[in-house]
Amino acid sequence: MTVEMMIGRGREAIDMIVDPGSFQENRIGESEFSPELGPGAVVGEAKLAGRDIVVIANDAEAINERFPVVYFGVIGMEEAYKMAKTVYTVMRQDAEKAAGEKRPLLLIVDTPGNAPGKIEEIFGMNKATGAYQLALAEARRCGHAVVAMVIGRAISGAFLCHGLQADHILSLSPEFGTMIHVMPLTSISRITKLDIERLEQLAENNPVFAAGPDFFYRLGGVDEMVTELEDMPSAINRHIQEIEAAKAAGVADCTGPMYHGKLGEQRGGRMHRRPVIERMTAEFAAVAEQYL
Amino acid sequence: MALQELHYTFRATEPQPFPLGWSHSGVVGSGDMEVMFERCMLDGEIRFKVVTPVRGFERVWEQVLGRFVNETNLADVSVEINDNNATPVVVLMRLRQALKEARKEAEG
Amino acid sequence: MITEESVSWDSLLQDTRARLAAAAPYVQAGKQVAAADAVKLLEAVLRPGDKVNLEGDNQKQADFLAGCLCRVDPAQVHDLHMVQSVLSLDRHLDLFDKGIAKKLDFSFSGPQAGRLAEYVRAGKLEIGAIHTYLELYGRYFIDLTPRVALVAAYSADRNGNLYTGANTEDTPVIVEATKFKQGIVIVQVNEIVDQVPRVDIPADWVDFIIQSPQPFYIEPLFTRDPALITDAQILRAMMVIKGIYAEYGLQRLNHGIGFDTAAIELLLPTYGEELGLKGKICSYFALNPHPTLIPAIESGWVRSVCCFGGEVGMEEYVKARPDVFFIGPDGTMRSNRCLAQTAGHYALDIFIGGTLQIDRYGNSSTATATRIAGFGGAPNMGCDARGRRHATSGWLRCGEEYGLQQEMTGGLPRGKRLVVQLQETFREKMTPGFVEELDAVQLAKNAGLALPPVMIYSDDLTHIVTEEGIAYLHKCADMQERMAAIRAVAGYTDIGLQEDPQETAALRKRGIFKTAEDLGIDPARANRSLLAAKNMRELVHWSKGLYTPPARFHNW
Amino acid sequence: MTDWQALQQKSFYEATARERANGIVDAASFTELAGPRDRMSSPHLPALGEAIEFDDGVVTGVGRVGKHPVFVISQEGRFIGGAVGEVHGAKMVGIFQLAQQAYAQLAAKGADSLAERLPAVVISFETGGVRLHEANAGLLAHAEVMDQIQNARGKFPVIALIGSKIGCFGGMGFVAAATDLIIMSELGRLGLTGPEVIEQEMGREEFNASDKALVYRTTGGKHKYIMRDCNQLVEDSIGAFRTALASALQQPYAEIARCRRIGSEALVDEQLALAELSCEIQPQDARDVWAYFGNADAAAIPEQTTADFLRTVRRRP
Repeated sequence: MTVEMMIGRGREAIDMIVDPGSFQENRIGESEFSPELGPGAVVGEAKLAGRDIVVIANDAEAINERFPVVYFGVIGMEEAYKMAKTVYTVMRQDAEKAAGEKRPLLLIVDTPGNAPGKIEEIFGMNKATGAYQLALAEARRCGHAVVAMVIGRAISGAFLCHGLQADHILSLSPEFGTMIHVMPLTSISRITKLDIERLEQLAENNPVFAAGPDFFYRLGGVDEMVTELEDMPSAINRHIQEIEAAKAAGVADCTGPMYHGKLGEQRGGRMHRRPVIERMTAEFAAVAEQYL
Repeated sequence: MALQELHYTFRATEPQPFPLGWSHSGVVGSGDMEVMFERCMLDGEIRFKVVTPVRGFERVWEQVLGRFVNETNLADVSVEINDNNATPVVVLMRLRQALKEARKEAEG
Repeated sequence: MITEESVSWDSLLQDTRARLAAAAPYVQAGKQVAAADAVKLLEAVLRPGDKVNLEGDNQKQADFLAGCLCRVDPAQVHDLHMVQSVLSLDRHLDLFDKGIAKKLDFSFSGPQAGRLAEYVRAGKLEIGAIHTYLELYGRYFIDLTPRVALVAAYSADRNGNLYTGANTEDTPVIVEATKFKQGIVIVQVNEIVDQVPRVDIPADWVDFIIQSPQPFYIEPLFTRDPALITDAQILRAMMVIKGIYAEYGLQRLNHGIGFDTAAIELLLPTYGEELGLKGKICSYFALNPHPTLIPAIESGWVRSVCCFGGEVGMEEYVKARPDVFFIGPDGTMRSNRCLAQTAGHYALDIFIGGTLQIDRYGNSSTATATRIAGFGGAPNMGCDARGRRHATSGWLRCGEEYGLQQEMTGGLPRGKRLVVQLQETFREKMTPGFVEELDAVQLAKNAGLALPPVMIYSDDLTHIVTEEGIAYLHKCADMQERMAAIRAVAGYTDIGLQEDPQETAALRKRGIFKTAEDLGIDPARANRSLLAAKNMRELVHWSKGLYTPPARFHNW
Repeated sequence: MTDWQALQQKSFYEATARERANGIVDAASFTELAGPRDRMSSPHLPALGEAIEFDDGVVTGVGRVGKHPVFVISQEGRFIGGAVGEVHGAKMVGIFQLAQQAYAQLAAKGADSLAERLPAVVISFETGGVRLHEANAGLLAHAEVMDQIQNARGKFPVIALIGSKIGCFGGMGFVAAATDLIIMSELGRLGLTGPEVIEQEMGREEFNASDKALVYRTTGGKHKYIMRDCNQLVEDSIGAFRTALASALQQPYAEIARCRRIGSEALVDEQLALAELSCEIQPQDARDVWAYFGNADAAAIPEQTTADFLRTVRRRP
């Protein structure tokens, strides 16, 4: 078993996963992106087990010269819109294809956050991350298989943006230094003024606040943990097939965030979500006539 | 430090019913609280449940709630309070306001 | 035996001349010294052990000069004795950290209170005394006369005439005390102009002027955002207006700083109006330009306001209301803290303010065991002015009610200043507002102070207002009764829980303790809808756009 | 509950979540779902010693605006900053699911009746995003809400109201961006990264978080209106928000959907062009952008009344 930290190695991860030499950066079918645009986002087409896919990844080494807070894998405005544009491009090009024929989207996740800058706020960074999520949700709902593979950092809003809208989410296991969290426990301790040891102790039984892929697994936020780097291609391929099969079966919310909500309950991590929704449904049923 | 639950029971001298089946008011902001009144048969008693992050003020709660019962004579009602560091003055104020609102709603 | 030669009657002047000569290389045209030479200038004119006044109160700060003083060579300049109103900047304490200064006589240290206590404990700093403003100014002319004063002004002309404008504050008293005892006056100014708008300090009282790289800092200390006023504060404010202001017909007031008094100000045009009190109360103030007073001023309540200092953002408003504020021939306000404090001491009928702790006897303090906060000016107003000889109706009435009047003056008529403390029985995190013993007592022990720092003594205090009601303490016949009245308003604190209900009932019958209900106030009405302005923006609207709040309060 | 007429006059900024929920729909039409009596408070906060609220900081329910059933989410900023935890998030998701059900039922009755009675989801935001005490669950709930917004597209409108004390930040900032129509008051704030974090990243010289005027210029209602990141700017009263909501719901769905800023390739192209423009202008301050769009006296804009502002402002073309 090879245990190597993959943080900051998004480009290498692409090569490890896709068929050798198949990745064509900045090209999606007949569309092409300028290499200057959003360098922190690596997009392009590739083959996985011989099949055409589209890859969206982070480049931790790229520095976006035009936006000083965008470096080390941060998703800035250009990066997020480039990612969104990639998704729309795939959807447009595959619009006429049957569900199983549409190209899968592979999100390779290693990002520490969304760009926290002044210009970003003035121009509305919230739209950029929102745009990408809507695009992914649409692609997922219109039949593309969307798989996220967390190889390094999947932090807070950036993970929401790049990862959590996928049909299925895979993560390298914690030995690889994989980080999934909103905030490290030390920061949570500082902000909530709760003792760190107490928090660690509580986290053993309750995964809702602690940092790490294991906790997200228990909450249904990660479908499967991949324990060997070499297993990534086959695991991703297997999930693509599962997703396509599930979609073909036509069951609503059989993948994606709503499915992950159910998974969280099955794994004993999110026990309160369903009872809340059911209670609301029952209460509305009692008064629905007045409104409909 | 987990949240603390406190329970108190009082019996009013001249029992008065709560004017509504139930009522809720307030917001659990910092230094504030919410309260829920629910009418139920308690054999002339009034019961309070207080959920609070603050420790060491059990006696103060008892005094404050006792005073509210004394001035209102409420009975056969269960009262639940979610507290977030409300001072006694705020507690009394919120309880009185809640009762006043309930009376107004009962009349209107 | 004294010979003619051995007597020198101008040694101070000689010494000053020597120091000025040492500074000569840094002086450019007129009295100007470049900012870059400021540290060298200070090294030239300062001697170890000097009494140095570094201007800075709770509002304006000679912050550039304070920074320069921190950079002098401690081998050359050390053991200074700082005499200054307020310790509020980090650099004020850095001086002691570096050994540049050793001793401190001051008045207020709000933001630095914790660090100050630490330094005293560590032996880095020796406190002479903690004063009230007037007391400290007084000592500038007796035994704490500065050898060198470092002050701040808005502008200077090339001769050194100073314009200190709305924020004149302590400058005149410092400069006069220093210069008339042959001391040296160094001024940082925001700009050097051909002609100052008005001469606040004449040029021949000034030795050096330095144009500072940044304008001097002013703290918008008296700005209170109405959005933060709570229902409990509104309830207390209603009780004050009805149970004290209306009861005594109080026309001449000082409001201590805080949200309680801001609430009172914002209730005048609503609740006060409803009670028909306009013209009958609150016509004259000794008060900083409180933004929360704008609605009352605009509604015609206020005839005159004498200010201790300026307030950031209120300049244009104040300028446009010359009937109300004290405006110079140039059209801008001048504050003079010494005169305003004198006015506050002698010419007011009431002081009202908040505090941190009141003990079971009625002494109050804002110090805690680990914070040496000091007083500022409040005690000059929060006391009975024993030298007062003019009568006003509220003052007379309070004297008539005074329980010890017969005993002390044989029944000869004498009035009494109302000194009112607004107190929450519990503050945030359930910290009690009433205690067995003031933390100040422990602090005095810890810091080796001769006196516990008491803000207002029990014998000056006439009323306490809490959400429980009002205690009219001055009516009490003796200390036992006073303590019972304090227990009655102390709510659920340990002091309050010692209350004897029968005793309280008796006090209530005699009008020594009144609840909101006794005053005819419905506590359910105590909510934010009563405020004449609910946020900063509404204050700006009331001011017709003349008030421009500082950026940190500009929440729209 | 305070009477509805009085609520209409009340400041939206000062109002509680429950007051807003009741006041933005027709009089006496609001039914709370999973209300306080259900005691669906957070199961996670007690162990952490953090106060709980029966409704977990969000009022959810259904009301009517004209003939339209309106599904309401109203967040309470006073309770842990309106932050989203497991229950709070589930309540938001529940509202979307009920709206979907209502849509399906009405659609089954035929197209005419559907247009007339088209349901809507209205979110009165007051939140900083994820609740740290249950951060992971809160984050996952955000993803569900985003998915639900996408799922509503082409069916019924999702409308954002922003004018409360906390504003709308963090993950909820992009939830708001993803809605069809955004109504704000000048006191509302919308963004992704909170001012303190920007200060921490960029330094105090570049962005002073305690400068509220700067914070408002960067994220406030007027700025968002100029940028077309908010569609309507209204006075700070519940009544003003309700009136704007009611008139929006009188529009055909297609008209409301035209108010979106993201959610299609064409809109992403438009936003990308705007990101390029940001490089060209290199604004030091939002005022530079206002001036660029033709507001000569940019400095005066914050002081204008909403009415004056709306009369004179030049928005992004």
